[in-house]
Amino acid sequence: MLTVIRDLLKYDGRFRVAFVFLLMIFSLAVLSVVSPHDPGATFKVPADVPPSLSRPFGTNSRGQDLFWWMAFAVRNSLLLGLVTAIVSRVIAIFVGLTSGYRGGTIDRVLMSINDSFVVLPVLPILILLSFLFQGRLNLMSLAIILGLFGWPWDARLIRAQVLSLKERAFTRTSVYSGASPFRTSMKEHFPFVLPIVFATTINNMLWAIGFEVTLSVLGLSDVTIPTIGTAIYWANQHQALVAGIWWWLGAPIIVAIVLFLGLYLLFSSLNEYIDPRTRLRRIGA
Amino acid sequence: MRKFILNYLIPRIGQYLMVIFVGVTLTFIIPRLSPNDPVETQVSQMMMSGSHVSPEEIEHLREALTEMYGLSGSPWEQYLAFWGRLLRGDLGPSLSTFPTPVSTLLGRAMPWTFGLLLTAVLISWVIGNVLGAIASYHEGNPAIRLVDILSQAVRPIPYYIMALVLLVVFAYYIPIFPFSGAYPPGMHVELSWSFAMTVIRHSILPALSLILIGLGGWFIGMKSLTSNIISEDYVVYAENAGLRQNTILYQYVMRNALLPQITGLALQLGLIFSGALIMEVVFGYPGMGLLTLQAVMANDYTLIMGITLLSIVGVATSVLILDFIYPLFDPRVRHQ
Amino acid sequence: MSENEKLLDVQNVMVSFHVGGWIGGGRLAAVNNVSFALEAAKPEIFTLAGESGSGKTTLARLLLHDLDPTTGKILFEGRDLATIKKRKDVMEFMRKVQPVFQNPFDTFSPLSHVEDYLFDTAVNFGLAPNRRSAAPVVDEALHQVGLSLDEVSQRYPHELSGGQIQRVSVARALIPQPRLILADEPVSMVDASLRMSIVNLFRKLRDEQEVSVIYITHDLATAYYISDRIAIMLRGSVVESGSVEAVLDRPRHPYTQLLQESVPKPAAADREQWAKEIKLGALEITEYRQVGCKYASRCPHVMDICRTADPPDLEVDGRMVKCYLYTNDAKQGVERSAHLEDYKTI
Amino acid sequence: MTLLQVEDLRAYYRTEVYGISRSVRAVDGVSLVLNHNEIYGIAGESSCGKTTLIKVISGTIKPPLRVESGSVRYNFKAFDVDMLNIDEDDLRLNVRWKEISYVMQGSMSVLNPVRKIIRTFEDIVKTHQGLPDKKLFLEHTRTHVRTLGLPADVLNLYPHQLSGGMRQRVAIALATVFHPSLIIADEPTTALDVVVQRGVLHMLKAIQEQSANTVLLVTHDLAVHANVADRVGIMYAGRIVEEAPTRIIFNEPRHPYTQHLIQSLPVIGDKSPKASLSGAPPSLANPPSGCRFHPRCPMAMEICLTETPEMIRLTPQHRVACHLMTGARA
Repeated sequence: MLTVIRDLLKYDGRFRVAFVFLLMIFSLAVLSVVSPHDPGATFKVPADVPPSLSRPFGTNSRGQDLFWWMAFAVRNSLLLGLVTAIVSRVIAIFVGLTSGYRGGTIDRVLMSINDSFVVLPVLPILILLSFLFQGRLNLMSLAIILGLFGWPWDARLIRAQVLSLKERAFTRTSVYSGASPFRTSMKEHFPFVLPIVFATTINNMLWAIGFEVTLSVLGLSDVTIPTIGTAIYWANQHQALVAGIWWWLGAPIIVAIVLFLGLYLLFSSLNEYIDPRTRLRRIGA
Repeated sequence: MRKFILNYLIPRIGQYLMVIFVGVTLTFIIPRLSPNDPVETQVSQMMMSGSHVSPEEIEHLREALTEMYGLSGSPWEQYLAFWGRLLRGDLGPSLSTFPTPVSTLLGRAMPWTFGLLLTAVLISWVIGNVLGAIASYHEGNPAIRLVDILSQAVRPIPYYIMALVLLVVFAYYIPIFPFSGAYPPGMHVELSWSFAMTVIRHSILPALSLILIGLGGWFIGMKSLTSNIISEDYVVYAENAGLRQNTILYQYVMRNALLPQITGLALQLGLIFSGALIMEVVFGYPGMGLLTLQAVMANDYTLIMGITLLSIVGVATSVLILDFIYPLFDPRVRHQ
Repeated sequence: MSENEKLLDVQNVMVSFHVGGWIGGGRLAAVNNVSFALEAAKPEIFTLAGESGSGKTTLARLLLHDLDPTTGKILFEGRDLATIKKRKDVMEFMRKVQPVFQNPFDTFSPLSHVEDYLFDTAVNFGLAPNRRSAAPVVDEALHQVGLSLDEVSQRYPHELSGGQIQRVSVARALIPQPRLILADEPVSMVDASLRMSIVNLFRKLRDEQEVSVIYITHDLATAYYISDRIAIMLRGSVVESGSVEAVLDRPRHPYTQLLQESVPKPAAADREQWAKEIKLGALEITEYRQVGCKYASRCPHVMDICRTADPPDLEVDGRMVKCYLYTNDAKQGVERSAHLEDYKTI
Repeated sequence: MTLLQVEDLRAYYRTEVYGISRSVRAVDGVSLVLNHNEIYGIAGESSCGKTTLIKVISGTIKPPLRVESGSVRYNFKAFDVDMLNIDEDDLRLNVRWKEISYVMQGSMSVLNPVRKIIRTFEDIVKTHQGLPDKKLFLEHTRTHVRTLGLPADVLNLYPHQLSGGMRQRVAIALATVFHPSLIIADEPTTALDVVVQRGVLHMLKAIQEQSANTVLLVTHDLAVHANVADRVGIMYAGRIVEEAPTRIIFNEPRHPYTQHLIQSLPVIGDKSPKASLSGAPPSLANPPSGCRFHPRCPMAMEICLTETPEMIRLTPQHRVACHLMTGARA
């Protein structure tokens, strides 16, 4: 693990950038534990103070120190992304492996549903859903709902991989070695599917965090929970830009860009590293 | 030809109907899972605003609303009735601008969204693909490297953040583009040169944000596709045959790499459409996105339902059209 | 019962696939009325030879119980393969029938060590209670193919040569002590200098381990070298079968004749026969669809009857031939025309 | 009359992945001469460097492949070319396809799947000759295809509509539109059935006889060489170890590797036991010292471990690189 990180740091520029960005983001998220302020509390510090050394992100019109507030926001957004990714990974792996390994009618039915979910415009449906729940949607429920919509792309990828693996001779070797279908799946197919699961986890987190921003900006999530989205929501509510408090909007935007770039670059760097072809070249094939 | 219809077209149409079925069914089920009764929400809202309402009137209103929301009868009857109204194109009256039908509001907003989307998708798809294909042939070129780095940087940014950044930079700090709307408030909608120019000027920022994100994605996708296709036998063969690099690039490499990109476009339309809605919200562009925001603000349940249903049908239809176009580019599908 | 004396008995097997659309498509017989048997008492190497699209791979899948025939029966040790459904029965079948695949570099996962599969086989088929105690079993199997556990231990497939992997593959197949090995083109992707080591291995297995081998190939030269009997397939049917010397030294079916003559001989002396002009076949699918003899469109001796009905299986000169040329009618026809010629001269 | 002269050619692949650098010495000191009007066969097992040799000869050198030393010179009828120092445009416009054409391994995929066959002809003719008269071009192409025994209808089909054998014959037709001086055929029949292989090779041979040009036929299948080639060069681990007219290679092979290859070939009508070599072809990333065949050679001597054998000319036509020959001569 450590040598992998060392290798990537040494040879991949993208990974270096991702490493630094994510280190910043995670430090910020971890710092939320030692925050002197409760994120819900208002007017604990002077309002509308521009960024300075002691208050790197400044304070907002509600008298909150944006640095500490963003620490909570980052932690929550990451948590949401992770929960969504886990929920959708479970569905994607189940659908992908089943569809690919079983084939036939099961495959056709699952893929028809799958492709319908790929095509459906998720945003209007989520707006309708959040609208009906009217702010009762806490972070966990939102994460799970996003998870229920975030799997079809990845299920498709996993299925395609399993389909091609099923045709490879080593799958048959394993079968004639007397291995059970479950063991064949785990030993022969999973190592090839794992990179997809890993890479799509990061991609899915990006997607979920992005969606949370959108829904929050529309005021459709629980805006009392600090997230990157609700940070923008409150800034908009107070017309921060018009009032000249640009740092209120600037803080979440910068944090979001650093987070998104960091995750994306990590994704593309790992994707290449994990790719069986690169992997084979590395072990000297 | 008959085989093509049976093996290609009919399954696509089947999938199209499946998408609409899943979408409409979801839209039907979601409100019924909600802890909030839309009728009660509406009634309590009316009671809060209107002061003098008699209990009889409330009861009457409650019945009328139940009927209107299609909430009378068993779930199965409701479901069938839901489809029936949908097939007649009856989405009910908008609650916030009662009694304007939802379909009228949608009809007004749709051309804006459609125009913005079509332009942005076409531009980003075409430019992204051309640049991506060129990139694989000119890897060392500094301009291409710059595009590559920018694409990687822009690709992951969520639509909302992208739009906000562009808005802050180009309408607030360097005010070269208008802040909001598709034309200045009060200006008359007409078919004239100056009006068109105004609309274009207003559309540049929302379109630009859509284009930038899309372009990055198509560029990266095309680059990795072409880098694979470049080592295909038919490309190596064409190089050996001494064909001009442009012929190879366009007729051999790009022509083949475009096929998965067309499929990719079809699969991403839902996502892109969602992006366009967000753009409109940020830029106050009078399409379906802004309508959504207004509906959310005004608690207009029927309008949101209408928007959701139209989005589903619209995106599914566009995908179907792309599916129909695809065989024109791939002879293998044409004669299977 | 005579069936009990047979190791493998393939009886009038047919497999048809649906091709074309939902409506208006047709069925193609990938394997058409194929019968043959291997004796239990006498291990042998039996070759199924044919070009691509001859149905030999489909037949291989049938014999491995990967696929069930549309009609007909395959009996292994007297038991109909179609009745093998339970996991226990499938394991018992796989213990006795083992495959060797074509592409050595695809036989084992590129991400696994090759010996993993050998240990798995030993443990799964109950030759050792666990991995640790399986080492002698694995080593023994590897010794039979001229390798040792030390040589392949902790190796990825790409670290071994194609010939070595193919031998490991045979060793794996030998672990459960099978009675039949089904080798699908086992040497076509192995380098020439290593090819004979694999081919000789099959001979050794037959002679020393009493294992029967079904060798599936398009390469008639290696088939001649190792096998006892051969069946030549064309578009799903066996057109000629018998002892390899009879079939390949003196082919009777016009298709076998063409095939045998088209194999380039590795000697610079005699080029003439190979250089004779030939007629290439039409698209595969049209030959499959052809009524009657599938070779009719290319056959130099074609008669009207060849295009109307499947030729019968005839016993000619110590082998089976599926060809109208050897029916009595045809013989008479030839004689009659010869007779007429006689009249003319008079 | 020499067409091509390759001298002491060395071409290596150098790669670096996550800090692990490797160099593969795919072609390591190859010298050979091709004459006008002959079929020269190169035989060798997988990864003996024969494909790399063709890449250098045909001037398609792309990183990570690099030519380290040596020369590749052509004497075409009208002009001479130094392949390693030629201007890219000059190579593309004057040499490619006009003088050197290529029939690739993997005939299944050399044709652009989204274009009709005629369009590939059009691309090639347009690049090298221009297309002033489309009708004339169509007529010429139809005649060309028909003289090669193919139905002219194939021109209007897409590649996926053709069988493998047909595609390979189309590829040969494409390679011969300009009657080039050299046709390089890299494993042209490897994926084909024997009957189709026979037909395709007949066609290739007929073309060579008609236009009296040179064919460089590369295949691992010695039996093909026996029936088609005029001269054969045997490659092992990046080098040519023996070269002679076909009859001599098959009747009097001198290098132990060649001898083994020929003796171990199975023949219909012969069931006598045939031995196999021990060991496996060496990795070109880390080839054995001295004679690269020594670890597998049944006749290896001490000198073979340390010294690379020189190429010895036994007769003007027969060259061998083996220490046994030096001993025999001394």
